[in-house]
Amino acid sequence: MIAATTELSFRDALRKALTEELERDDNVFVMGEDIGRYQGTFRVTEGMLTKFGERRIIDTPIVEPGFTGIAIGAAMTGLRPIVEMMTMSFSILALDQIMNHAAKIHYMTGGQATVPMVIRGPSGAAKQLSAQHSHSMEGWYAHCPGLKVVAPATAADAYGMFKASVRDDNPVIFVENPGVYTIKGQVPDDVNYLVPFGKAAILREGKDVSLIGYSRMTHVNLAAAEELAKDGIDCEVVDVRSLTPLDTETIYESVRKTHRAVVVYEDWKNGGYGGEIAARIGEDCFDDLDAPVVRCGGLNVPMPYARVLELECIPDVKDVIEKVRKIR
Amino acid sequence: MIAATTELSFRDALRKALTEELERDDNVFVMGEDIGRYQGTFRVTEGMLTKFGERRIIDTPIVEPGFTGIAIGAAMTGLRPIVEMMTMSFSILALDQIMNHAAKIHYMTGGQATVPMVIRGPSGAAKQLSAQHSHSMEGWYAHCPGLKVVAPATAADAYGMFKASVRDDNPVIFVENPGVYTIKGQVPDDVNYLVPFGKAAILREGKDVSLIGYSRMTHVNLAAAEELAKDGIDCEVVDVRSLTPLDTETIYESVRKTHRAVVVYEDWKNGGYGGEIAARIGEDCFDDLDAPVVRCGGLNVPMPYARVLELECIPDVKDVIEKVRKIR
Amino acid sequence: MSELGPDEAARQKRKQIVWQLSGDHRGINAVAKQANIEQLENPRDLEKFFRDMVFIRKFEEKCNVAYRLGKIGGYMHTYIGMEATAIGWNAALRPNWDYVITAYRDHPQPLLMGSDPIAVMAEIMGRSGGLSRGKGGSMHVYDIERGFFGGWGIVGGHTPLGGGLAFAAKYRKEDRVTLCYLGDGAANAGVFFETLNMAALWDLPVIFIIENNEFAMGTRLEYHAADTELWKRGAPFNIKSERLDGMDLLTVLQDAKRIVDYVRTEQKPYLVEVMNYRFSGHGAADNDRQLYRTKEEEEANYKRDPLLRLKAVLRERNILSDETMEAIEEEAENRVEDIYETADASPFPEPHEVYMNVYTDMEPEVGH
Amino acid sequence: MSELGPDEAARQKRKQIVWQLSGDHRGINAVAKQANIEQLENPRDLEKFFRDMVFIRKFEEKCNVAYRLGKIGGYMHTYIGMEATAIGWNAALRPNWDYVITAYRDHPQPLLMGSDPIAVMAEIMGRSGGLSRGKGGSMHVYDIERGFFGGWGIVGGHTPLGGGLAFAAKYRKEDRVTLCYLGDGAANAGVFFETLNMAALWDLPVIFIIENNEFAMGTRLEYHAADTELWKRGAPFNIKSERLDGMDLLTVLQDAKRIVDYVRTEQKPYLVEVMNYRFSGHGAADNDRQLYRTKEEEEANYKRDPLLRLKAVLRERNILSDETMEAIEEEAENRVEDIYETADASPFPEPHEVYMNVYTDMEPEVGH
Ligand SMILES: Cc1ncc(C[n+]2csc(CCOP(=O)(O)OP(=O)(O)O)c2C)c(N)n1
Ligand SMILES: Cc1ncc(C[n+]2csc(CCOP(=O)(O)OP(=O)(O)O)c2C)c(N)n1
Ligand SMILES: [Mg+2]
Ligand SMILES: [Mg+2]
Repeated sequence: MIAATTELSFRDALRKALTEELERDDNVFVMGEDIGRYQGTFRVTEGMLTKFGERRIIDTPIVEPGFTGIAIGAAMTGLRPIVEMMTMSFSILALDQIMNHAAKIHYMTGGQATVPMVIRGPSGAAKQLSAQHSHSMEGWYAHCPGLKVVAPATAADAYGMFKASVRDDNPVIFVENPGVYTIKGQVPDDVNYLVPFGKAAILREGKDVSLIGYSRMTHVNLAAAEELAKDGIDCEVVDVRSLTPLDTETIYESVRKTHRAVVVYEDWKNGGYGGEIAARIGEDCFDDLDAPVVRCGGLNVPMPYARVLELECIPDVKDVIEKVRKIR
Repeated sequence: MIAATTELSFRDALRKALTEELERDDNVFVMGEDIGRYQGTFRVTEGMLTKFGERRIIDTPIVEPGFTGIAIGAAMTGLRPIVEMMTMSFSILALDQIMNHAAKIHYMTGGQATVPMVIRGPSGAAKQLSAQHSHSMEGWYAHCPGLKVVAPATAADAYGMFKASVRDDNPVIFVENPGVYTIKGQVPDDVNYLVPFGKAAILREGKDVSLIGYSRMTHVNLAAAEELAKDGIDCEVVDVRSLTPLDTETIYESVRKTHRAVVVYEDWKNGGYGGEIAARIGEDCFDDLDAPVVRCGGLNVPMPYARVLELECIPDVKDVIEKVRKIR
Repeated sequence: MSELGPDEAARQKRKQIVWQLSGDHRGINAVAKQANIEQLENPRDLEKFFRDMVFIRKFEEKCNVAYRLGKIGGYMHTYIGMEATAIGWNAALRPNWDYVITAYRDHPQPLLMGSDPIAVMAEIMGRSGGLSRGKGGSMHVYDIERGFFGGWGIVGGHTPLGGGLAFAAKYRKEDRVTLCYLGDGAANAGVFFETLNMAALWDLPVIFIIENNEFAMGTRLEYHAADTELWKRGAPFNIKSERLDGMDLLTVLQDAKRIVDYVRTEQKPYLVEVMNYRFSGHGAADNDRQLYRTKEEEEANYKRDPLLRLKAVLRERNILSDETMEAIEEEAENRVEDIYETADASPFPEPHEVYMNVYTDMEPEVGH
Repeated sequence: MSELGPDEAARQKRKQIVWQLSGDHRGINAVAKQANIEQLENPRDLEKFFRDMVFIRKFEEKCNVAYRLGKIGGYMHTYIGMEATAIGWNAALRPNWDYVITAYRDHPQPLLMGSDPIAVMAEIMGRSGGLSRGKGGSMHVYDIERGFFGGWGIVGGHTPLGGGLAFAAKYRKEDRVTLCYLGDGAANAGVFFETLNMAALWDLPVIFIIENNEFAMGTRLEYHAADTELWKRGAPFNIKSERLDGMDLLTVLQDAKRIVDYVRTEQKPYLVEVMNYRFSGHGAADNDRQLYRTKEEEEANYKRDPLLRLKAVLRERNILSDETMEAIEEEAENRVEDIYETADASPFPEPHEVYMNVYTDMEPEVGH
């Protein structure tokens, strides 16, 4: 039986999931800067303060280390905080709390304590926000044991993975590229629709090259595949969806079929998580590869302000196509 | 003409470089926790307060974000601060200052300002310091444009690369694994001995497998090569020395000769910088490889306290040998 | 037990205190008296200050227009309504000697410090002739040569840098003073407190100017600060601290001079909370001011407009006639128009510039 | 202009203030009087407290010995000399209800809160029967069920967690009180100030106990704090704050009860600076105490020993005879010996345990 669906934007799907999880469990609350009265900078929490009140929707001072730590402390007692980072770039200030505390508590306590919390917010470039506001942080979080990291590309996944994040007993980093908020899709009408972590999705089947990405880059990959199809190059688009746990099986299966892979990510190419994915494919699919695994990543420069330079930095359809042509 | 040399430990070589650079240039000063009166937790700054006084050797409160920021501000005016992180694990608190400020200032100012500073300290596991004190941070710093990252393995390199770091006009992260401090080597008697960045060193020539690492893992690789030689496997040991800039040429040359590579690093295997190196080799040496590039990294877990568990986490000679045997 | 969230009564009380104090046009500190024009070294300076204020106002208004036209992108924050603060404090500095650092609301500083206004506008518009070659934008304007150290986007993140500038001056035994501006929202940031402690511990010649404009983006003061008297934040570190007026230029000039001189001579840090109000939204992208303040409140504050106030003084004292003032305003408008046109006619950066200035001596890998 | 580094005169002055205050055995706050034994609900409790203090002292001394034998590794910090503080404050709590969190100097808390001392010792020795299964070690002891939330290694990093515990109690409308201990060094950390602001803004029922033992590792108070009266750090946030004695158990008991009751009833945060002194080195690996303090200073402080002081009271009031006290000490020593032997006989973790507890529901990749 196929559940009924409704068309929603990524943002609206996320807000719906947030609202329903708040309704479902009184232990869930939301904390962040300007999320209440101001309705959230990217409007994800719009209307929530009126609906849930000040106890559950908490406007904070601009102190990422402090309020993240408060959320972690609360989570250790069994509450289930959702922390909004106005942008993930600001989570850099809270890294000590996130990686030295949240990520390790279950381990350091020998399993006594859990930290069931979600940290979410826009990650990556928006538009001309310059060097200090445009970070992709997911690679770093995926590097840190104890965190789960998810980066959905579609409205349905935003909905189902956000719910799964809230219900997870581990700290989850929920990554939203600013470019995906307005992308629409069909979302199941099911308050218990959960998209499990660790399952990559094949959004387009193909036999020639695997295009592997997550979040907004999945859409870039789909568009590139469209273009390449016109030239008879048949790409498979793998949406990684969750970086931790990483579904290498689905990725490998795709590569074993196409024998060629391009890993696409917006983060700085050098040292980004796409390198990890490429290294794994290189190691585990060595005999299946007909060409080197290539990567298409962001330029290794701080994000510049001028639009013409900013656009240089972020991988786009043209860049992906160029990479595909290198190996095909 | 070969310069005369003296045998020194890594620590003493570093201290000598530090002392000489302080003597050479009044713009150089050192800042950090317990570096003065207490002589430094790892004793690198021993004796310096007496020698240079409070103006140049500055004991700070335990506020990594704050004093790192002060150093950055001072560097913008042309001073050349050396910041000691008592351990690099604590630099996580200062990440916003390091990556959002120091690393980007030259870029954001369009080249107006430079940040000639060095951040140095022990990175990686010492002995049973547990989860919050045992981080390898270099992969993250190497990921961030605007920083240079060096991780020498020998006393001579400690000496020459530290001097080069102090004289560099960019922020340099100088990585010292606690395990290398006592390792001895010949150090040139030359106050202007500079080891340029971006040149990997071949510490042992071999034809069968390239063992690629940096800092303490270079010594593990050398020991593994020794062992493997007994079984007729001839390993080449590549000491990467600087992660940014990365000398891919020397690495590739080695791989083109041996056709096999193992990348060894202490950091968490997943998402560590070794993945980047492996991905690059996979991409650029595809046709030269007779076997997959394998990695030997730290276990993907927070560092446990019990020695028996801690030893499980850190790659050792046995682990490297095992990896070599997989591909040879 | 009360509900979570600030206790409503306490909040109302906090709010009243703020309002009462910041509603006072005469300056709030115990020390500064109602400013007396005779005390100014040269009353003709007032004409210059008036010209500056008008120029900044017009410049910022033009930025807002340009933003709406899509000529400026990203986040852009204007200083409208707060001009007396920057002008008064800048007047107390030694040009090309003292240091200034602030957050992203940074247009007025370089204009006052003598930077080429075309290069400022070009930066805001992302042109290669901008002060930061188009790489910084509105939030990241710098003019290092003139002592203006930006222009920063991380709330509170620049405050230790300000401490560092003062540290450098002291290290070199130069008698430079550093002004480090920050917002009321930034005054909660941990790194700011760390910096205050070190500034006092090491006697750094820096003045922290908390510009209390009553809002941190959409969050009112009383929702983000447990005690809304922010000048108290210097207290635990034994730093001289005052709450000052930021709307009346004459008062600001006097306070600034007194404090800058003190810091230069005594080589100690100082903290001031300057009460002003931001007339515009938080940034150009903030269209929903009614979410966090009422029209009535805005109207009431427009009456505190530092420009209106300065005009009244100039008029009362017969320094400038209404006609002259109007002429000056028109002149400024034309000048800003010219600046804008010139900046707009200037080129964008070339694509390859994206790789420049990452390092001083090498370029990163080219391509994706 | 003075040289960089704290001005010597100011430093001397700061030093005197500290010394004078912390040298005062009678407690420093204006409120607490010289403790009066009659005011204690049950003087026989004193015997129990004496047993606790002796036990902690012996336990910590044994840890030092075990460290030197190589039976304990890493960083280990004992509480010797500071016992009256933890005992007095713990006595004011509701067992298995209130929350406690502290830094790495964390052995006494679980012992006082009812944890199995063998499991505490086993943790410190890295055994699988340790409270944290040998994964935490001395710095990371936890007994979550009993309300003891550790045991943290990042200086200052646990203070927002303490705020979070109080937040949770308030969110759930439970009248739990949270004690959040931190050191004088930690009291400079930015995140601590951020936490104070939110604790006051949201009326969180948490008591921040700054244990001013005069040193942050090898750095004396006057080299790290611009104002050495750390109780003032609550002032900018309108938090009730006091400087208290931490050496005289009777005083501590009274202050603690008063303040814990206040916080439970009023649901407001509180800050106290408790003056004590660490007799041992910073940690077991710190052998060079003479780098930062003199033998004379140590000797003078040994006279403030909370244990000596408590003994004197027990003797004067005829509660316990010298013989009984000696017997109790011997008993404690034997008990600690047993605990140590039992812990030492217990197994180390199995290698595969390295992968356990990274996540609640999955294991990371196996192997290098
Ligand atoms: C660390 C950090 N968190 C959040 C933001 C987003 N942000 C930018 S400005 C601002 C408000 C700051 O208010 P205030 O310090 O009072 O300065 P004002 O804008 O009033 O001049 C916020 C929340 C940021 N830039 N940096
Ligand atoms: C962020 C951070 N920086 C440095 C250290 C190293 N360190 C551990 S304890 C300590 C001194 C802390 O002193 P204090 O807060 O007074 O506590 P005490 O040891 O006196 O109980 C230092 C510098 C650390 N653990 N964390
Ligand atoms: Mg403000
Ligand atoms: Mg201390």
